[in-house]
Amino acid sequence: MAQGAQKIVFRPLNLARCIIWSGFALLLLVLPLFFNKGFALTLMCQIGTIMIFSLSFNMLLGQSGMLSLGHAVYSGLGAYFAIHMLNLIGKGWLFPVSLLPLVGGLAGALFGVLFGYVTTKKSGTPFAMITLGIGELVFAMSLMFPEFFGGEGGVSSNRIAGEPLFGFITFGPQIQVYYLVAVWLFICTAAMYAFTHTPLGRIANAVRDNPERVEFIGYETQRVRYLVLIISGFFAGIAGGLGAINFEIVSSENVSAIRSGTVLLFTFIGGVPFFFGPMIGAVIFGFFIVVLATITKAWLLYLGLFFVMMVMYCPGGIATLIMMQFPIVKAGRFREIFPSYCLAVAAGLTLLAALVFAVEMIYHLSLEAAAGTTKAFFGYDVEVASATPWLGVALLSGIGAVLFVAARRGISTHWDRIMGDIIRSQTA
Amino acid sequence: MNAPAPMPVIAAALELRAVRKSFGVTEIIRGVDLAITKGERHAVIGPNGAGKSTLFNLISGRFGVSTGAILLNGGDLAGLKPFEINRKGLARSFQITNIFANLSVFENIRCAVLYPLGYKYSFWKALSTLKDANLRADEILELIGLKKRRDVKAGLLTYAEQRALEIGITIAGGAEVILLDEPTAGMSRSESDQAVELIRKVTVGKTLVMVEHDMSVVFSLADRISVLVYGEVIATDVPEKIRGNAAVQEAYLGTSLAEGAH
Amino acid sequence: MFKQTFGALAAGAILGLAASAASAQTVKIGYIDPLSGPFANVGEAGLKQFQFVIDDINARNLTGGPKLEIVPLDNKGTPQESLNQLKVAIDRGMRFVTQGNGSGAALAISDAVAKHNERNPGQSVLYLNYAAVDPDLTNSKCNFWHFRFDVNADMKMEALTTYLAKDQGIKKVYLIHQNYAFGQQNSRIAKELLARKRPDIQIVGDDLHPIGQVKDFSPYVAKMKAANADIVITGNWGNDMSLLIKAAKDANYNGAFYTYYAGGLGTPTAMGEAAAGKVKQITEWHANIAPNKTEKFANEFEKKYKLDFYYLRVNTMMYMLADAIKKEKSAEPLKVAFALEGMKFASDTGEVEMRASDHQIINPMYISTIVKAANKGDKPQAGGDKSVKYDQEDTGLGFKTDARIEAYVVSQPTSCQMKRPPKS
Amino acid sequence: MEFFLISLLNGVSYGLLLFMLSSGLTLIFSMMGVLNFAHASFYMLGAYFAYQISVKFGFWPALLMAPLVVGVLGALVERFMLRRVHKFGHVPELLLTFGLAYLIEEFVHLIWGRSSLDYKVPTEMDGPLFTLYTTTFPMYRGFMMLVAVLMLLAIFLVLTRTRIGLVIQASLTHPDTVEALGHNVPRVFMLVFGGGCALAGLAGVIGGNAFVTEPGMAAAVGSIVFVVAVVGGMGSLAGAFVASLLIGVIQTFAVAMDYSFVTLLKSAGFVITPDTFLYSLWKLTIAQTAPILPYLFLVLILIFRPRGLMGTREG
Repeated sequence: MAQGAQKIVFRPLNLARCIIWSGFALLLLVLPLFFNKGFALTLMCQIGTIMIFSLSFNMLLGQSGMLSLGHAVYSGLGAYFAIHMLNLIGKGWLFPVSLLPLVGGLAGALFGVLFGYVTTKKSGTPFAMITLGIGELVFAMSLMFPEFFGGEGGVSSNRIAGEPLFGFITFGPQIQVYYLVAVWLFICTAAMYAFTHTPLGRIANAVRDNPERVEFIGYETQRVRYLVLIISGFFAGIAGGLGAINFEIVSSENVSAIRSGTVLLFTFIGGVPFFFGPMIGAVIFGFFIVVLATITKAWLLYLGLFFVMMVMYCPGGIATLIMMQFPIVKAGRFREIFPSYCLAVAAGLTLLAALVFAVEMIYHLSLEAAAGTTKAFFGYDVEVASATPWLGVALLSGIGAVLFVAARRGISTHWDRIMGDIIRSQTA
Repeated sequence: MNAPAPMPVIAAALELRAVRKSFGVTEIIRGVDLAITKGERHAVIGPNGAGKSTLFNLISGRFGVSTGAILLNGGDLAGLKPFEINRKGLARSFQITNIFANLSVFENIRCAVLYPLGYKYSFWKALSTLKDANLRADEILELIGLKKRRDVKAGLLTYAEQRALEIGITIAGGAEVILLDEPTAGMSRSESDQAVELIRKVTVGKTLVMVEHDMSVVFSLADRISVLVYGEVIATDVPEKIRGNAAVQEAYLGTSLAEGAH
Repeated sequence: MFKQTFGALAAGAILGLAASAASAQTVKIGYIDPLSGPFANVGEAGLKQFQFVIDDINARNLTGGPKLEIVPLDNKGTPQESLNQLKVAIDRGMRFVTQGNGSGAALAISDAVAKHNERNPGQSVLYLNYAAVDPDLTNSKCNFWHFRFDVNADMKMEALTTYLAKDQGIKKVYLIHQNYAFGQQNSRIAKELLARKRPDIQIVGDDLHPIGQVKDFSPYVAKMKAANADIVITGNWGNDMSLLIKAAKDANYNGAFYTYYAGGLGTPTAMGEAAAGKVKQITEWHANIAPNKTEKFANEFEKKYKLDFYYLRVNTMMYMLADAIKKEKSAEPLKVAFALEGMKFASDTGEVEMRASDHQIINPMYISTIVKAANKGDKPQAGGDKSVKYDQEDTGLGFKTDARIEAYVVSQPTSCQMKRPPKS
Repeated sequence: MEFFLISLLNGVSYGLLLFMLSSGLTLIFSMMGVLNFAHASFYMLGAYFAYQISVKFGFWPALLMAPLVVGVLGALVERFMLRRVHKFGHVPELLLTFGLAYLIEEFVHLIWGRSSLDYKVPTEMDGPLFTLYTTTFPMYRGFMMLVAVLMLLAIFLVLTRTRIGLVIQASLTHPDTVEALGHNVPRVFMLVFGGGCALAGLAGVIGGNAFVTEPGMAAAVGSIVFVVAVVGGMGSLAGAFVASLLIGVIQTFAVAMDYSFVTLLKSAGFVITPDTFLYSLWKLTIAQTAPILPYLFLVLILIFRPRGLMGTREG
């Protein structure tokens, strides 16, 4: 599935790498200064846990070519074990709350060992279908055994338990939970990145590209997939554990097929072929679900459209979109193509505006007809029933279409010329 | 240079005893007996559909034999999976290029050396610190002449370069017995001459079994030749004898061998 | 199941926008219920009922000063999402939140509100539950900051079994529930109460099926017929309710169905004629009770929103809240909570009491059967029961009262030991 | 005896219903290898279009026109969306249908609103077909079984007896050679996808009033449809038919079996008390697990016989 530019190698290797990682650490440290509102912090913690979860998911899809349609099973079960452990800590067990995600991780790995043995017997579509089946079974079971799964209300707990860390950190206030998530996010991201540079990690890529050939260089492909699944289950369990601390409740929703579908969708939007793709996906998840969901009831429609457009026009996700520009920037020719990009963005925005107007007005007509036919649009009321706004929409989409055609032609000509020069310079 | 080597007395590196293989009703391999001594370069030729690739698939464990036995250095390979056979020291290449398209050329080779060097499924060692593996991989790259294409994605190589990489991956593991399935298929004259030199260079001291159509490649490389027709070996001998063998001419070459099939 | 991928997905709030300070004169109430995804229709109907009764309260200035305002917060039907919305409400300075759809979300909110108030004493928040009926909320998991304005499931079963006990014709009862905490609890309490009140009644079936997984209920109906059960008791809701009734009609099973949610939004439409004369429900109100003091209110509501009025308990709740604010002359949750505790209020169906020991409302209930109504929508129809004036969702079927059960019969002892904050 | 006969009848009719729901998916999944997650959404569209048409023209015209409309919609989706993504491989195809699935649901929310529709069984088919002992068997359910069997025959005949059928079967495994023989393979795939969606639409028209027509109806059917297609076996219509009958009958009889470990051990003399470890697992009866048995079949089949009951390849 991954295609595109030549293998990107940073020169010199370690300087670029440590800049990136220290920058990442700095960002995590400084973020709460900008977003310190109660809910914003919770959301950032949620995005952090989803980053770990998506990275563990992409360890299967992006690194080893295994599409799992039931990955929430590992993070959900990890979360259940973690929250039960939290309750035990509350009853006096000596275990630091800060290491709770580890309990989730071990539980995730344990179920990786259990289910993995069955699922990794097959690969490709059969593997996807088995994980779908197991996902449905675990979800149905989660409602049937209230002792462990806590029934519909789920299992709740109090994260202020046991000895405070270093004497003063009780994880009561949200800011402390944020830094716990940040630390675990950094550790897990580093660990998963390092994994891609180990023999097993690289052979997993080989299994992704050509499972048959791997059999002939001494590796048993099922064993490779099995080990990768266990490790991925471990990190998914850690994400589950962190989620349990952040929300102090774990319910059957954590193991639902909806969760598995979410991580698949946003990892794909973020970009499967690149390691950091899922992290972009998690941030976009935050934007779509948070900001958009409160502005409009039709956020699901926008998300659907956005996703379908991504699948059709940019299957490599946003990460690939960014990394494709890399050779051009390296060749110093970005200035040439930049105006066409601006044109494309302008076209996109006008089309989007036309779409938003149309959808909001239709939504207003169908759902809120009772509350009169005027709709507030960023401050001024629009008379939905009359024709003028609809004419405006048609006009906007017309302009947008024209801009789009122009931008498309501009980009393709520039792109071919620059890439042509680059390829020629290489093979000379 | 390739004077007919006398039959050494030591055990055969690879031995096939009355091997038969049928898919459903049709029998493809009808009783093949073959013994290839250590260090020998053996070519298997025959018209299309004679069962050459099926023979390779049987030896490398991709299919199981219907009856008969295949022995590697005396050990029976019955029921073993391809990776188990590979670990016993047998490596094979593929007629249709079968490489890791999204990994760089260097990584393709390094993947092939990891298991033999004992790194197996380790996820705690960093690849950059594995001095022996990286050195070995660079050696192989030098050997197959892809040094300057080290960091290019394997999928972006030219056809001939990919065929060279295919051979590189096969020999990288250091297997004693090498199976090459039509290594020069689809190559131009100059490219195939280059490939022959490469094969000669990389199989020094190793046992080579090769399926090949290009007679010039066969005669410049093989110590002995087996001719497979309709699932049966009709002749196994040194190149000169094969060249003169009436049955081979009639069943396989059609025209007399003297004019050569360039 | 993939289709609801985002229908039931995570948080909804402006990231980091400044919270509008709780202006003295308006009391904001956070409405945390599903407004998108599979249960959106139920959530939206509830929101409109709050809007309508709040307009009435503000118009008549029943709070003696501050205006009330309902603020919609979409929780997409999941417990985790409800917690996110609760944090949004707290960020925006709301001191009251209300929720009703799903015991999972209710338990999550009740627990989170208690923890929030404990960790930030000055900014306590009050949770008013108008529809989640899990008994734990006012027993093992009760807390001072949660008030429930809907009779809980065990008390509904108490009322139901008291009514059934009087009918000697019933000898065999069949139970069928969805296999989750509420269903299991309901089945347990039904067997317990029936054994106590009518030991001669035989439980001939006790089925539990996964929620939303059953497409065809005919095997269950075949079991009912094989056991020749006189009546069926079920706590099912939504599709699991409608498909069960359709299967019963198809297989010509004529026993009565005693349910909690037959009148739920969309269910009458989905069941159609199959339900006539067979399906009964237990609720605190329905359109054809006599005397019906809410008739005018319900008609105005239906005219404005083209939706059946359903939640009388929302009216009772908001009027009681307004009374508490007026009595205490302040909208401080602590004061309002103490005012609500033990409050007796003259609701449209008679006196109700917010029991002090566990903050559980005690109010009279009605058992009613869905029958062919006098008119379909607003046009009279032939063969309808003249006493049933209003139909449900223009289906031509309306509810007819079988019995009214007084408040004292409904109440059950509670095991709740509540920690109360200091009064000042 | 009556209970056994009725259960068998219910089982067979539910099995045929499952086949009707999944036949379109089986056609697409086995013929094009496309995992169509939007199949249930086309089923929903079939029901909604049928409601809209039947309000004006009545049930029978709707039975004809709704599947055609859904089929055309499916062909358009293949032509302008799926074909573009085909070259990126199977995963993007799957994801496209995944995104499409809830685009359609949101579209339905937009046009028909969020609550259920009053789409009723036509009055002439509302009564019982026959009565077996005391249980009546609804006429509409008989009609459903008839349509399912007709669907099987129709697809079978089209695929094996007509030229277009042979072209379809050939182009599944060797698209290039078929194209080399002068057949427009892309159009064949468009026909297959459109046909599959039309079948889903037809299932919607009939299933819509039997079940409840509301925006969530797609999700309710979404996963069971896959189970039938996979258990039946990729590339095999007969397999899907047998699988749906098997699942239907086994699930119906499982509902009748109120046995659990507890009852089992009790008959063997051991008494399990509610406080033994994992009690809720032991008291779980077969009846309670009946509705999720299909997923258990899915997992078992994929492990021990990935080709499926009568499949020809592993997908």
